[in-house]
Amino acid sequence: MTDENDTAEPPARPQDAASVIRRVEAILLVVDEPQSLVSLATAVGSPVPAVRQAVESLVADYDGETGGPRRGFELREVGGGWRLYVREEHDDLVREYVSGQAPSRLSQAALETLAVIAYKQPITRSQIASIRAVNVDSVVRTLLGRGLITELFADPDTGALNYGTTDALLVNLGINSLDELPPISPLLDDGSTGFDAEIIR
Amino acid sequence: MTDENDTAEPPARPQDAASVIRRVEAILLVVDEPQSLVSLATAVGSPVPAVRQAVESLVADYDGETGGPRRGFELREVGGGWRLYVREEHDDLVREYVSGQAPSRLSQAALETLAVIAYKQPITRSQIASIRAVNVDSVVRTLLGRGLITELFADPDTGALNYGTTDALLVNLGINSLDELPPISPLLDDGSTGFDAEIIR
Amino acid sequence: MAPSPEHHEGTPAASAEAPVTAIEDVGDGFRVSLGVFDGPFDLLLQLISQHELDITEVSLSRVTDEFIGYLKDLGPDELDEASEFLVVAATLLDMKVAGLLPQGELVDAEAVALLEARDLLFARLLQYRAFKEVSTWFERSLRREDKRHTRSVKLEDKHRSAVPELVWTLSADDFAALAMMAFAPKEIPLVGVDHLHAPLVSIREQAAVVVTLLRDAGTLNFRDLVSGITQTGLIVARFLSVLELYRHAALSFEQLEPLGELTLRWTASRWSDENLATLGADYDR
Repeated sequence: MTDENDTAEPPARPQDAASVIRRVEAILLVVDEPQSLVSLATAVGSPVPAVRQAVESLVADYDGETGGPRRGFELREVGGGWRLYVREEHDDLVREYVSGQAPSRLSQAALETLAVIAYKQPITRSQIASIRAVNVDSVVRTLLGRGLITELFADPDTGALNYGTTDALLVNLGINSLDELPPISPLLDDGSTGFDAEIIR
Repeated sequence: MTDENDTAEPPARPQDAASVIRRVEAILLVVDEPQSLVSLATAVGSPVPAVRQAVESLVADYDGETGGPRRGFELREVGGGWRLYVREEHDDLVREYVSGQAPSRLSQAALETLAVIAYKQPITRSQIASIRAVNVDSVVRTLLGRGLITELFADPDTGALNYGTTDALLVNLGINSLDELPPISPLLDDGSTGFDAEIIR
Repeated sequence: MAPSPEHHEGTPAASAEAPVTAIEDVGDGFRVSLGVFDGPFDLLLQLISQHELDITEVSLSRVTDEFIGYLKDLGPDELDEASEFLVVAATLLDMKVAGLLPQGELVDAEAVALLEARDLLFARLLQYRAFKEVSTWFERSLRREDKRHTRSVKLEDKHRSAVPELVWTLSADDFAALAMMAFAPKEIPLVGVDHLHAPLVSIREQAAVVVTLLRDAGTLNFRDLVSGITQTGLIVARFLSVLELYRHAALSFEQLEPLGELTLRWTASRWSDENLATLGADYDR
């Protein structure tokens, strides 16, 4: 992500909608991570609103909503950025062909710890442990190793590390931001007297 | 690449032109290397003539000859196979993007991961991750892109890819073979409980 | 969109208002059988959380006994389920303790404190259940997304040349030093609290001392075992390590009168120092 402009002036790009769309497509074809609108805009040399429009029209176009055929791939927004995906209905086909390794599943303990971190971040290990009432060190290590959580900062008083979730988690969940996590307060509604409800989203 | 058919019958696929095209697009989106018509036909479960027709109509479609927009990418036949390429007119855009992405020095994380691979090869990504205690996916991609490591073979049981270092690393280090890597085992003796010491050269 | 607990999946009565009559259909997990209640553990928790069952009416010691019996029968494959129960068990035990404390008169500070404590326990229980239930959403989403394929292909050669040439400055020795750093066991960093407390004493280390001394001598008084030690923490750790070793059936002890001489005897027929590695793990937190 080249946020700073180089001193060298980038070449002027045509700014009509069709050209912007083509350039966005070109970049999407070579990237290997979701690209935010800002980084797409930087890459194609167009203002963010134009790029947003280009992305929106590509999404509709690939979905067959603009008169053309529905494509075998789609443009999805995950983890705060845009990326080309095989359309879900063809995933089996692709898996047979590329014979990927089966990803190893997370244990129940890891899933629950992940849920705690996702909803209560930033959170320290001892805070997680007090909710889970078990030692969570090895589970936290697993989640770190998978890149699903990350160390955020050390508590200024105690020095304890605070953990939070990563964009990779969002990508792995297929969502675009933490706001898309299901609300869990309804689960707490009954009889949650004395509960610190506002901490829970 | 699953060239041989399994004994299990593959699921029947719809054979209308639009479905074949979508499946071909799905496969083309994920492949690195140009695909022959025969291997595309195997992948999508359709006869070669139908796949040839699908490819031809995709070429025309991406070129904007069927009423839709001209795309930022094209489908080209190279070395007897078909692959998606960024349209040539956007090459400078891609080049700028790529050069802006890759710094000329490896990060500390990349260097340490490289060291782990050098001393413990063949090694899978998850094994690296468990030593480094962080997610190493993007770092491994960087090292692969730099040609410093390479995929050696897939684990027969799990299908996980094993990585090893290349001659390019030896050249950079100014040594002739991996045997000339300085030994590091004696220094691991203290506190290396449970460590697989004999694997370390 | 609250995900319903797995136990209720696929049954028509999947809502929180599941009638108690439906309990026969749900759950193949741990069941409890009490005077006032007979059904799966999950439902019990649900009823308690809705205050439909007063916790004091439920014989907690009986739940605990049945629970331990259930855990014993769990195979290694079901460890996850067991660990899931640990939180619940801990909470129940807390409740039991709260329930056993003398209740005193109707309105006094202690009773109020007790009620507050019980509410806190409910809150903890509910919070735990909420995270447990939402974790099924995480699992579903992760599994669904695992199947998705995205474009991730190598750069074409002509573009790869645009990647700036690698600047390499490390010698082979630098590289080896880096490797050592990478291989050094990574402890999740801990904060030093030495300035706040007496230095931490490792029960494991003290156990190693006890094993060495006792295995040589065969029989020792605890007094001998701690002779010359002035640091209280060390003595406590050494005593705890004796208890831990007793748990491992590595030693027996004899004390003829209260506060009298404590005689330790090494009794382990098979003892490997590997046992030390896990010893005292309860105290690790």
